Amino acid sequence: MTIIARSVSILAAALAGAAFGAPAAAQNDQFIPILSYRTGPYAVNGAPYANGVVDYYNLINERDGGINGVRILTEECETGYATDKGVECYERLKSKGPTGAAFINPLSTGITFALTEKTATDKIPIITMGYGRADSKNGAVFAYNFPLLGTYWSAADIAIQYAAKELGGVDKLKGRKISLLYHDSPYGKEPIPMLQVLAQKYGFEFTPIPVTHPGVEQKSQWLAIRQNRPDYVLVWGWGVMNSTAIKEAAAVAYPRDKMIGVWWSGAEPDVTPAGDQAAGYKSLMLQHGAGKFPVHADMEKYLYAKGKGSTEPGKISEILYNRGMTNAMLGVEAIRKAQEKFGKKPLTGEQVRWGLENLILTADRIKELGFEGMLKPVSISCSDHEGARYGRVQQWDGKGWKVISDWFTADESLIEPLVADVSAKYAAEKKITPRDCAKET
Amino acid sequence: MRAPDSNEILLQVEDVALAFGGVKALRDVSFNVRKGEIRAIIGPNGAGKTSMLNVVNGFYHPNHGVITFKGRTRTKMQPFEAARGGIARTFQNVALFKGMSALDNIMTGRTLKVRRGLLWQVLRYGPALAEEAEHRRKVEEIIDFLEIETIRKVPVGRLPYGLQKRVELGRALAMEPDLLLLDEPMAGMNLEEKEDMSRFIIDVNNHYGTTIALIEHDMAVVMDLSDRVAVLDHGVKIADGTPDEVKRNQSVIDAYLGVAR
Amino acid sequence: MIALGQFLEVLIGGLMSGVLYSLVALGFVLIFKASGVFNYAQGAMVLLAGLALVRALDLLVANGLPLWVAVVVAIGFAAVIMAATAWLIERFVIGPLVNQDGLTLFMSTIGVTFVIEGAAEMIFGSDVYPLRLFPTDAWFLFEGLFPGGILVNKLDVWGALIAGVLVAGLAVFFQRTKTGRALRAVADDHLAAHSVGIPISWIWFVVWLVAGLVALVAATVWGTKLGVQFSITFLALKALPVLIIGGLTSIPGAIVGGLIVGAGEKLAEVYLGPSIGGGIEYWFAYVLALAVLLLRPQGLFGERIIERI
Amino acid sequence: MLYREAGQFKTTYAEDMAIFPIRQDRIALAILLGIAFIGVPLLASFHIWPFRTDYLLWAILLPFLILALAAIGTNILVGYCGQISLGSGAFMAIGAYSAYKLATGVHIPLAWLGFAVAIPPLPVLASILLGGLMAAGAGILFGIPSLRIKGLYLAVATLAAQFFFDWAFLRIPWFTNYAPSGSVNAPELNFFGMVVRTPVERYLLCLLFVTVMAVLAKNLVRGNLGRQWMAIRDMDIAAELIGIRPLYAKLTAFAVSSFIIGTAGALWAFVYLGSWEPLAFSIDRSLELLFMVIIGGLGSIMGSFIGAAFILIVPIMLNVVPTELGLPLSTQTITHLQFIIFGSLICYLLIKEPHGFARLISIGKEKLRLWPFPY
Repeated sequence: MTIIARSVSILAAALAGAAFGAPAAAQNDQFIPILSYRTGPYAVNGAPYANGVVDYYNLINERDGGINGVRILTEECETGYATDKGVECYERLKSKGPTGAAFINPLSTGITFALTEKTATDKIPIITMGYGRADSKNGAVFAYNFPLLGTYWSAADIAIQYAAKELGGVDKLKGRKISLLYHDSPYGKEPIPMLQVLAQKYGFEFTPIPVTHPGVEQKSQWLAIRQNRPDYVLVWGWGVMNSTAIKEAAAVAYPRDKMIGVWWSGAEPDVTPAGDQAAGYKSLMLQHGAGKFPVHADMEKYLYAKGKGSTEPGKISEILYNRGMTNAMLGVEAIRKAQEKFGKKPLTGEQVRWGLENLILTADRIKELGFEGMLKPVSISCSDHEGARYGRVQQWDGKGWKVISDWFTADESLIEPLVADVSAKYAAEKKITPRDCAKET
Repeated sequence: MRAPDSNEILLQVEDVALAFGGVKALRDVSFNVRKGEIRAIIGPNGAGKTSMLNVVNGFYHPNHGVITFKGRTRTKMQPFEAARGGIARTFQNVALFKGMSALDNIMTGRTLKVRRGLLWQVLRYGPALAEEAEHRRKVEEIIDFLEIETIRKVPVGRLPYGLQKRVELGRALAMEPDLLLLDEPMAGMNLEEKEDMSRFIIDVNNHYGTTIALIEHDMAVVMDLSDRVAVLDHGVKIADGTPDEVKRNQSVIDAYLGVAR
Repeated sequence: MIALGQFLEVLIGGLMSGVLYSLVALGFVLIFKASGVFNYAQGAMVLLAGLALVRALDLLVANGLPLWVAVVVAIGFAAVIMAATAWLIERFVIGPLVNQDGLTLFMSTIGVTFVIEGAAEMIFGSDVYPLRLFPTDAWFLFEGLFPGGILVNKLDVWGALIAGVLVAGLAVFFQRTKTGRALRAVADDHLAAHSVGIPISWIWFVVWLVAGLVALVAATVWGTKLGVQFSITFLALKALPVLIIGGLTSIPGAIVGGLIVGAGEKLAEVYLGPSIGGGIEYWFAYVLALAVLLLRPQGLFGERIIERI
Repeated sequence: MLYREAGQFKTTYAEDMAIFPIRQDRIALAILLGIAFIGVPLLASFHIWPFRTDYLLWAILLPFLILALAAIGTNILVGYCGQISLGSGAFMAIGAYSAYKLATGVHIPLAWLGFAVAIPPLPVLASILLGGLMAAGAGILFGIPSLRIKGLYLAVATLAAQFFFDWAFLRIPWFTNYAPSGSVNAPELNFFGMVVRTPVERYLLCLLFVTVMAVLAKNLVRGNLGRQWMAIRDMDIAAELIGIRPLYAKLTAFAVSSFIIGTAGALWAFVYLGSWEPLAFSIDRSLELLFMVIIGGLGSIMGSFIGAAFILIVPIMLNVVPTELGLPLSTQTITHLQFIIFGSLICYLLIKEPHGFARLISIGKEKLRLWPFPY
């Protein structure tokens, strides 16, 4: 009986806490939940990203005293990259703070799919920078989804453009073999329809090769690749799958410079475990790469000099850290934009949504923010929730990432019909009447 | 109700042999059980008695030989088919269902009599409930008969050995069998318990008219109880007849005294 | 000729990677044989051993020790960690649970898995730590005979060699040493062993220790293959069909099971996979195990299960 | 002195065969049902403590109810019939995907026969129940090996079902209506014209399902079939010798268990997740369900509820408490601690009471019955 009694009392206390425990001194703060994964199979990639996000919010508070004086209040929730835990985190955090969550950033395509309907009902924008569902670019149907800076369809198109350039023109793609080695989950499957469209248009032979979560065993996939000898292998992996892919490629002597990873397969933890074998490996860049930019100076000055940083000072120039920071910055700027309309106070998710949809970051503004060189101008609108679709290609030389290409822009004319088609299906399924973007201001 | 003189053969075992690997447990054993009698099979440890019962109710399949039960001959069958044919049994080391109460254990014996299927049982309403209550009534009769009313809701694992044996007998009786096989029903009991058990066995035979075949290695106990006795030793039948005949049989005496042959 | 070369390549690669599963499966078999515990925590133990090893190694190398000294000391350190783990598990989980049924014991090892995963990552970190104890490049055999040759990964060969040495070592341990013979006695009958005066808690500690050391050996190979990181724990699920096919109580069975699973799933994936959507090696080993069990419910080399009444 | 059955006499066997023969238990149950069916929805509709936000409904009660249902299903197979299964997650998935296919319309082109099987989209309720039936069918199929394979060997054999169906729903695009991402969306929850949308409505829907199915399951396990299952569990050979056919007993256990689990799976997908991928029904889910029935109590319907609550809530609690108390721990540390404490707690419970919470409660009740006298 004692066990039960004890369990029950602890349980009651905890649930009560979760249900209505809003931190006391929060009445003038803007609450932003952080869904992260610092444990489990994907912690290796999840942790640096989360550090970037956390540090940037802290920087805004430390340096600027908040967004126009409204301090940012955050709470982190560990999802372990598991969809059900992500949903629980979202429910736990969505109504905290005086106005509820400003936006949510699930950092998992699976969680994004699970939350898409809920966030629309709760009127909380869901920012999926460089991931999420590609069709949600269409803001007329997906009013609350913001796949900022590039969807997987943009990524697929850019990767093929790069391959074409290396070969000497799109006409050279004809008859080539391009394989996609992908994480067998919504994340990894997203690019497939786009690649099928591209394969048809350019006449290359496209082979998707699934790798089962978490991707520690890829021998048969790579033996098949060795026998099939594709001209390129696109890698859509996450976590341990990336480094394993590179090692197996080395083992079967597949040239690493014929591998092109998506931007989630091109960070330091993806190549370092493979050591020298990773040299030559290429990946897309979600605009930014590794390295320090003006904003990092502020980071060091306001956080790391005071011992308030969340990681080792040497790691703040890493790719995923930078991506976390960029992601946080876009959210902060959306809040700032929304404050122009709704006042300098904590805002609701619905208000922040307006800010996101009307967010325009010019080159000048990006420079002011200290992100010059990391980011090209962004312009979000009702019909375009992506905001920008640029990418470059970088290559690992054994010690660091080197940018090896010029900017590419994803081909709107190919992506748009696919977006229209798939999002229309979703609208029909969910009985959503698309907004008329011409009438939105 | 008892009809010991009936000459109708209920069970006929002919030339049954059984071997495990090289070990021959039964060698061409034949005997019969008449309807309504109490038949004992005795023999020292390792004589093949339990193997014989296992063959009769289908748990072991004999290497050769024929078994005729209620006029139907068969060589191979599954234990539940034997049960359906009307053979019930108890076990040497008490094979009760440890996680269930005495009542539930005996209720399992009614399984073959249950007519309402899964969908009725799910609803547990109307005819299904009536049927369940009817089985319960039958089982309560048996509980009364065996004088175990006070322990009916106790998990059998907590009961003393003697009572467990009684519950096991109850479970077998709940099947309303034509032939009841008892595997050392008095093993491990003290004198008082043995007397109780003997009384129940005779009462079952008298009251329900059930034919009983029991095995024991303790000769004294069965002599008063049974109508006819067969003696097994090293898998061979060495004697068969009334208790008095068997008692006087020289090879039986030798077997029990352990004379080397 | 090309087709034959490719077939041989897949077959050899499969057999080799099967042996790597066997390394993990061996730990399962040891513990099951001696204590009837189906140890789900074996994967987590590989992670723990690997983390202890690689973190100690990095630290020692960073402090300027020569590599071979560092390796020896780090392996010693990891062995001590595994011994401590074995003691804790015996003292606080398996000891108190003696005589419980297999399911309860199995579930308790899942509890142990959680504890080991949490503690290992908390103490040693949750990053990925590269380990390079063995070469990971490949040989290309018979290049004159088959175009491109037959690829054989050097790490796989090392893994196979180590597995061979390990099995031989375990055989000697079980046959020739006093403790080993005591272990066999316990495996046959807990009570009997107890009555001849072997302290059962000591025996079980030794079993878990040996399983821990096997995990350490597996960690050197798998850590080199993947980098030491959390995903190593998923190996437990890859090892299950291996030991089911081999039989839960047979050490050679674990090796043979590994060979069958490895070759089977790789051949199925490469030759069957493309026609039905790929990724079938995910379940192929399990369906194979199911088929084997239907024919032999105790696995290929397991002890026969005898039913009595 | 409150908990006494003295003076409560049963005059018929039917009365003695009631689910709760003791009056105090019936009163407690009535109060509990009152709270669940009336109290919670009322409080939640007016956003009264502790339902100020949806959290308790959405993230605790809803998953609790559905997982408790799945745990009941698992308990029938593992706890009552003694067949260890690690494939419960797969049967949830079968329920979910079958319901999805039926609710969106089934189209099987049989090209070589020159025609196609087409079933128009079915109503949601029919889809969910038929989803359960499909799971029952699969359960029977994967239950057949249990006639030969026993114990932990069977557990690993059921993993074949787990991994096979994980793969099938991931790889065969037909199941997901060719959704490019492989993630599918639940249809509108329309029950005879009433559309279930809000958390309270979803909660009530699940509560209704769980209550009805728990009662029906209880009926089964205390009837003849339940006794057959337990007989097989406790001693299969003896069971066979008294006329229980292992084939029938085991396969009905697999079927009933899978039906309940499949229905729970369909609810999990339709009512709780709304949008899902096969990972929602992975091996982790199977292990979670097994934990629920073992911690709750094998062979106890009530234990399934307690176990579900424990396994679902304790990790969340361990995660929430440090933050709410304002402890200066990083998310990482909290999660690692959560693993360590949860794992230790499971081991502790297994050692202290291997028969789970249900046994603790029945011991407690017995003591209460005798209170204040110790004997």
